[in-house]
Amino acid sequence: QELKFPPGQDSRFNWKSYDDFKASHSSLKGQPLTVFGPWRGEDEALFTSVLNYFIAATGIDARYSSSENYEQQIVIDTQAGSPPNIAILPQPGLLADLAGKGFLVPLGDDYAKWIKENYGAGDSWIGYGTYKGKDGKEAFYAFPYKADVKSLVWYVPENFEEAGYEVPKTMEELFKLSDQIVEDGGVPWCIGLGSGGATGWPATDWVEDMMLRTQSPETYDKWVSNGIRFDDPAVVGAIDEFGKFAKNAKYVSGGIAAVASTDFRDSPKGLFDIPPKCYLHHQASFIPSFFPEGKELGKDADFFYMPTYASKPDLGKPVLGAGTLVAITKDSPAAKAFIEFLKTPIAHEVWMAQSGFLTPYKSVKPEAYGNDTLRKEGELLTTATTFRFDGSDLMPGKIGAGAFWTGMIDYVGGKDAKTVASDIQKAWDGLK
Amino acid sequence: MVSQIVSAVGVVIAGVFACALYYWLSDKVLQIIFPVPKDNVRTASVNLNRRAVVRPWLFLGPALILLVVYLVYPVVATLLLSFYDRSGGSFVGFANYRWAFFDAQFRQSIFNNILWLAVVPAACTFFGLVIAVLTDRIWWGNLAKSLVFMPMAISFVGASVIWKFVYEYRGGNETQIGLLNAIVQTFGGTPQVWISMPFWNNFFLMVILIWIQTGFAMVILSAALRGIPEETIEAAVIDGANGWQIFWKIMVPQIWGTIAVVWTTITILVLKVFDIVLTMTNGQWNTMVLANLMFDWMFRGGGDSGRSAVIALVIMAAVTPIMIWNIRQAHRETGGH
Amino acid sequence: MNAASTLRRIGLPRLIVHVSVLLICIVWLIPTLGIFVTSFRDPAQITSAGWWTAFTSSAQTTAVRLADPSAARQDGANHVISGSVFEPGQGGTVRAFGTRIAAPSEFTAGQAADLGEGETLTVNADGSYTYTKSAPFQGERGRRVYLTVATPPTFTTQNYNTVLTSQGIGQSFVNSLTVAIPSTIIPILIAAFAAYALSWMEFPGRALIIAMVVGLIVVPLQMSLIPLLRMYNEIGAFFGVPSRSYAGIWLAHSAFGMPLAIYLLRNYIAGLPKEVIESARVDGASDFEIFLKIVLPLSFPALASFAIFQFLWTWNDLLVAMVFLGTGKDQLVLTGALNALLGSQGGRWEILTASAFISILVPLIVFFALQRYLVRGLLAGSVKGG
Amino acid sequence: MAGVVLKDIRKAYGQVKVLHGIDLDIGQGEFVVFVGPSGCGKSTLLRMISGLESITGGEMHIDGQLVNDVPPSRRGIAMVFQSYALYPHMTVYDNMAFGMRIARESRQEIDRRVRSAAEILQLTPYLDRLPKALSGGQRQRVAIGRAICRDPKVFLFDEPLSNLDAALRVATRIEIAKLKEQMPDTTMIYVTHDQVEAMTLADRIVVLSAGRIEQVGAPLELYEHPQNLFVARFIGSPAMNIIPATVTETGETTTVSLKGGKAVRVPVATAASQAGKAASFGVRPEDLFIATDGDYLFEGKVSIVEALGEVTLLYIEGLADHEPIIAKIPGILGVKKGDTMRFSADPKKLHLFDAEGKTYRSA
Amino acid sequence: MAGVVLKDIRKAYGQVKVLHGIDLDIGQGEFVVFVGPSGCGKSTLLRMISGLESITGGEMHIDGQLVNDVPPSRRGIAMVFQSYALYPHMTVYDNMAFGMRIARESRQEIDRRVRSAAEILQLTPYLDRLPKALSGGQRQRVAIGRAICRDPKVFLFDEPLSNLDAALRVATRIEIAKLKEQMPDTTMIYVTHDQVEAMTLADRIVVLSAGRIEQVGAPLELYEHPQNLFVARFIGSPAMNIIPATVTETGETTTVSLKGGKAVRVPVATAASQAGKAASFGVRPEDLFIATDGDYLFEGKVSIVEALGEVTLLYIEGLADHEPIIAKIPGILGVKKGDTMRFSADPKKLHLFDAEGKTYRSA
Ligand SMILES: Nc1ncnc2c1ncn2[C@@H]1O[C@H](COP(=O)(O)OP(=O)(O)OP(=O)(O)O)[C@@H](O)[C@H]1O
Ligand SMILES: Nc1ncnc2c1ncn2[C@@H]1O[C@H](COP(=O)(O)OP(=O)(O)OP(=O)(O)O)[C@@H](O)[C@H]1O
Ligand SMILES: [Mg+2]
Ligand SMILES: [Mg+2]
Repeated sequence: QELKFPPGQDSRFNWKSYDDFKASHSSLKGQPLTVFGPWRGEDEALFTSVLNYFIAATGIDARYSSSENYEQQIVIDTQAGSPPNIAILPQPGLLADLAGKGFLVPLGDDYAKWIKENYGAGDSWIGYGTYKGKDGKEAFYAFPYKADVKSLVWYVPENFEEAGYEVPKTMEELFKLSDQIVEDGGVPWCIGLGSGGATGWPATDWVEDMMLRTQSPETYDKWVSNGIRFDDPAVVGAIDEFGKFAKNAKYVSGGIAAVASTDFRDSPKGLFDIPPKCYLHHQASFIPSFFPEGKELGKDADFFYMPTYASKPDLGKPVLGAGTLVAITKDSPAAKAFIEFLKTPIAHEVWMAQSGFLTPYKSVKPEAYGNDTLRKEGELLTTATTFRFDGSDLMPGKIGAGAFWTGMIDYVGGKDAKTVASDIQKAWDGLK
Repeated sequence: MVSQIVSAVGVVIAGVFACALYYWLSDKVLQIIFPVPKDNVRTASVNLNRRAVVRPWLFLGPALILLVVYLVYPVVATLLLSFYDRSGGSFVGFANYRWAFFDAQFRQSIFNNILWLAVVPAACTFFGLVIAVLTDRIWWGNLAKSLVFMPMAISFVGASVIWKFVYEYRGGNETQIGLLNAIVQTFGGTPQVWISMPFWNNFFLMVILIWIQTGFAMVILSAALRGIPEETIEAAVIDGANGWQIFWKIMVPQIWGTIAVVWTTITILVLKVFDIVLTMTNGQWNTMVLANLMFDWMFRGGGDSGRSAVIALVIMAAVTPIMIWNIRQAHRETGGH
Repeated sequence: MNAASTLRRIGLPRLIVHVSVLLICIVWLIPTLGIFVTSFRDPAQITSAGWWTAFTSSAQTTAVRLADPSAARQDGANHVISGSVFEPGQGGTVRAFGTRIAAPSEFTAGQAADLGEGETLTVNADGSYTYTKSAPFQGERGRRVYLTVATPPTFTTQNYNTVLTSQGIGQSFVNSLTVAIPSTIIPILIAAFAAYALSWMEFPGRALIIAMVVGLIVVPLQMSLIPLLRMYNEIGAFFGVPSRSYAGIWLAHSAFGMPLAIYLLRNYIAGLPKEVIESARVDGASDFEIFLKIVLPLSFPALASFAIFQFLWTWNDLLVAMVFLGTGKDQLVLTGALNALLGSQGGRWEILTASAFISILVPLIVFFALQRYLVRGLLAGSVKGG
Repeated sequence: MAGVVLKDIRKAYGQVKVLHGIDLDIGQGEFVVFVGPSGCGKSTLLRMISGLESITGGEMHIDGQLVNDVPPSRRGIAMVFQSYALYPHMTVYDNMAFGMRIARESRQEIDRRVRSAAEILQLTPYLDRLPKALSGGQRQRVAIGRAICRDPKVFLFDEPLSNLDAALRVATRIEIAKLKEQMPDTTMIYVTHDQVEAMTLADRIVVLSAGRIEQVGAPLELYEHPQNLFVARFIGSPAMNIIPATVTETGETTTVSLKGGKAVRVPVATAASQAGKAASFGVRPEDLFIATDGDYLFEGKVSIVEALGEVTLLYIEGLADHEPIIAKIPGILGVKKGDTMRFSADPKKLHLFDAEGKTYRSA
Repeated sequence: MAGVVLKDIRKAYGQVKVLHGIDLDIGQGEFVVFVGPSGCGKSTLLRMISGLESITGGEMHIDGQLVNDVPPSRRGIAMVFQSYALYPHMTVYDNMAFGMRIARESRQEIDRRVRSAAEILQLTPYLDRLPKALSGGQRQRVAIGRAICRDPKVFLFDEPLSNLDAALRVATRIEIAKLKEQMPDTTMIYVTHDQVEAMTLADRIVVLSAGRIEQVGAPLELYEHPQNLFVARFIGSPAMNIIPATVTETGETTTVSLKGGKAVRVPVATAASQAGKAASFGVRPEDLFIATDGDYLFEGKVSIVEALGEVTLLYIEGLADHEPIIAKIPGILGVKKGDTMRFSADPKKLHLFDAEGKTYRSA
């Protein structure tokens, strides 16, 4: 296997961790390991470049596979009794379900401890990897690897520069900026909720971000676990907060009708149009791969942290994020070794150095990030005081990947927040 | 690469050959078990009758085994699952059925499915028949057929992209990249968000399935049309019937059986269709159909095997009338034989 | 004498027929044409202008930077920066230009734009520009200007290149064929035998089996996946063989296509002239021989049409292949390989459209190859009487 | 003993009863011809013998064996279908060779038999054609060829010559006769509408009517001594002239008075009880001759003259109720429509039937 | 003038030439019968007249109008197909009514015509059946009924009676004759293999052979004066006996020496140039009689005796090369196989053909 960065040569990497890992895992040569994950296309190539280091270090015969319907695939495979060794999934909710059905192998408290010590906002991350097993006991099942930051607003610096706009520091300023743009004859926001079979999910990120900016993290946690009802005024308020942007015809490119139907992948392209269709775009850290070709991050496009209300200083600087979690679906020494491998900084740095990878792992060298934007995003993660995982991914699949989406579409389509929220709550009740 | 191809060819030939071998061998075995002596007519005819009793089962055997293992067994498993909870662990009686009865989305799906069943099979069969008949009469008919057939060959993912570029909506005064809106715009109308137009969006989705399945109807009906004895058409020509009359009074009645078959097939396909809804709307904006709902409950977020089983059973129950009708049909046919 | 030429002479103006078929074809073709054109377009253009505009030259608005102030020359009292807005080797026709992003086509090409503060800018149609200022230029970066450039229609085969040269596509192509061919032939063979038995043989329970077959067409595939895969795994574990194999997927595809195959074939086979079958019976042929020598050749149109469909389904299938064959590189079918190109978030229309056309090719070839078996008059001359 | 014995054979299609109990004993090597009006059940009976049609009631024996449940392929039969039933996807050659190939005959043998059959039936130029490129007669010949290529115990022919021209028909008929001679042990059952075929080929003719046997007998026996009116009218073409009559004198010979009024003496014995009863008087057209001396049978006006060359048919109006009396006179005559003529007949050739249509036993 | 005029009509199926230039002029109201060996192109010609078959070459006029490109429905024809071509999904009634329904006749009219046709064809009990539940003859009758229900300018019949029994055949033939009489302006074209049909129905008979017209003429003309050997042998059943001969004396009457050796004088004039040339001598079976006085035409051994009742056929071996000479003697004879017999014939009924098969113009 070809290794992307020759070991020991580049000082941006923790080569020592690689060598140490190699030294301690030489006994597993030739053992098979199947890894199943969500990454396809370029992402797959990136992950494979990481996996190659694992293979080179251990001699394990690791094979990665993915599927368009990975969600469906993993359900079938686990239930039918032919799971891969390692399942990497972006949905804690799904993992919790699998754990509940007894398809996951607990990693053990040592790993949890390790996470707590080494990850930024480690406690949060442990929470997202801890589920009730078949026996009803909670245990740590899923190792977080690769994160996304969601509380980002993307913009084109040159456009700001030309129009003389400043990056807003508070939510109040953000509203002011939006109004300013409207006044200048422009449209501030591009919002697109379309995503084929998953249409509606980008709105959930908005609502979650607004939740964290209007309510305490604890309320957020209760919301996610239905500790408070979905139609609690707190939640309804957050939805309406989102509505202030999405349901303001002057604020959104193409009008409100376009919000639900525009594909989220096409939506950011409006930033780069001439004249610009919009100046701002709220989306997670992965979105640059949908920017038009040749846009240089940091120069042609940049992001700022989705600001908080100056009026609510006690909420701090919450970061909404997501990530993929690695679980063992079929135990073997090789599988354990793979989890062990994820503890080495090198497993993170190799991907970091390329693109699209963030990690809350504090021991990695920030220099390894492929560009400044990534590094800035990474810093958000490692320095976050409050980190919250994407709520919709934590909710039961039927809600977080169903009723919530549908509700948001209905909301943008004209229903009021209260109705939508109680519909979602009704669906949630139906699950119990 | 070459070795891959060679081994693939080998595997393919071996697989097909093994299957053919079964029939050949089983017939041979039958002949050995029940010999037909040339001189003894009594044993010969007794054995022949025995062969005649056994042979249908030899012919049907592989088909029945496949059907039972791959379809009947899962159906039974589904039936059992429908009485269990989401992970199939504990028995819950009729709770899942009760849930379905009161679930608004379920009712919505039934309603939409009825719409689909009313429109799609009829439209596909109609277009398929018209195209099959018309293309038979022109020299470039084969080309035309291929064009109509093409959507069948496109994968569902491909089809969904195709239709994205038809239904796409761009807000405000942006240039439309969706064909439909572009047309509406050129004629001075206001572009619409077709996909989220309540009630009517169902029909926009149906158009896609019609577009795809008409090729199916066309091919099957075209084959049937070609089985019509020429003389009957000639006789009708002599009788002074025009093309229209020949079509309705001579051709259609003679392929009535096939039309029914196509109709049945597409009806059943409609009951099963979920890809279109999944990729275009995922059932949002009130476009949910049963199959999609089932898929949803089966896989989303780990799935709920009990409820998805109930929905699957409802889908299956919906074909019962068609089944009964087909049994009748089969009886009628054999009566004529 | 065939019905086509018979009908040809019975009036109903042929023109109407031609026109209506043409119309139908156009309606059916347009969506496909859409992605066909799209698959040759530049990814950036796909979402910015409708595919039907691809044939006309389009006006694109771009932003460029003029040469930086260090390139300025002194010309009398004025400082002048000149050059071309196009990179060397690039070309186009400038229609209009502007200096504010809010008004990117304020000035027409060739016009001297007065930018105030003693600045004027002229951009000519060929891309050359002169930027003059009464005072020296300041700053480090060149000025940003916006151009409306007319570009002739461009098409690219890059999308196809990307797809065709991607890793493992050849292997997955072979895999797909290995899956699809037996998965087409086996069920047809099995179903034809069954259909013959259900139409021309007497045995108890015949109507019941026919009903069952009809009923089973509706069984949703998804229902079967988990129980079946579990069974495969158990069998595989018991015999110590891999549970995911070609044989397994052939059988799965065969079984899933079986009810429809039996149903369609039975409908056709039952309609064959009774006398011909009887004649063979009198000639001493056993049912096996009748099937092989009489029914099979006479059923070619039905067999061919079902073959086309079964091939399509297996060729375009992803789900069954993923479950029963696996997702590993060496088992990946073409649909899977193409899908993998899309990336985790999907949405690469150019790849989608190009791969849709690549994967449509084989089924179309199959269609064309089998279409000639959808012949008419196969039964002509066999029996007398209506 | 490849004889065919039918015992009270019955057939019903659902409610429609087609055969009402057929009893027939066909000896090995016999050539039996079934005749009867269209739709009387000839084809059905043939198909039941072949085993293609199930037997609703009764017993059938072939070769001394009960065959009610024996499949067609085992009955040792070959059959020519009324509707050809050719294999549309096979050439003429293959159509004929099919049965032999199934029986695994050697290539040479197949080729020899096919070619000789093709020769006989003048099909040699068409051996490579598909049935759809043949004329009706050619198709029918292929169907015959297919049967004669095989070597069955029982031959079944269902109107095998109906689409052939006269010359070919005669030739084929003679070939069938020869075939029969070459295979003295083969039983042949033949359905036809052609009198000449029936008369020339048959050892015995079976006359069927509406699913019942009317009479069985040697051809001439049927012609000369029909047992009833139906057979009398059915055998012979044009049909026997029937004139309503009343028995006036009984005894050794019988005198009847014809409807027209004339009394005729017929050499048939009748019982005295018959006196005064209604009867039917019959005379065949070809038995009539133009009366030259004073004594004549009847007189009438010619309404139609049909000159066939060899013979002339005269239709005489005015005697029987609705039908004209037909006379068949050899040669070409100078008779014109409207002429009044007198006809006479040999008394031996006169027929007399009672009120039920049964023949009076002739003396 | 609903006449049908064919000018050099040609037909080829791909490479196979089926008709080689047919010239024929059929007058309005004429009844023309096509006869000819199986496969000679009769059906093809009929189908071309109907417009079902495209015309490869030549011109066709119906009613004075060039119809080469006129669709069948515009030609004003009705046709009975050799293969019935019934609509399998319609009852007998609907089959017959279809054409009239298309023509929007009134319900009563349709019912009247269908019922009367059914009556004529004895189909009344079957009106509600589907074709598949009919016997061969019944199907054929439905096909005829379908045609006679309509009211066309030209009737085309393709062997319409081939599957009917003799009685029904005669009856239907007479019905067709009546039909013809009722519609004197309707042209009828009729294909048959039945001599009697041809002779009785036709105004003119067209004899076809291998895609060419051999002779056109009134029935008796063909019978008495065949223009060539082919027609001579084709018309009349059994066929005319042909004996190879050599011309020995020419002049007012001609003397030929038959192959057997005997010299015969035939009242036909020949040119002197013919002396010594090969010729064919012909005599019809029915023109032969058993020679009672010393003068006889030939003598031979009887090889087959076929008693048909009405007549007896004697096959005499030994004169013509491979074929026996056939004599058709009225009545039932006491002749046995193996008897040697002498035959004679009226000199007027003798035929003589030259080496090419053309007839010598009779005196
Ligand atoms: N499609 C065809 N291709 C080639 N030859 C054909 C085709 N159809 C008919 N023929 C040939 O054309 C000739 C004339 O056929 P046609 O049906 O006209 O004969 P016919 O005189 O009606 O004979 P029959 O009395 O047997 O019905 C035959 O030799 C036949 O084999
Ligand atoms: N499937 C059927 N259902 C009902 N009646 C039928 C069926 N098949 C035949 N018949 C009737 O049975 C009778 C006998 O038919 P069959 O075919 O034996 O007649 P046939 O004597 O061969 O007549 P033909 O000389 O016209 O061929 C006919 O009256 C016919 O209508
Ligand atoms: Mg019959
Ligand atoms: Mg013909």
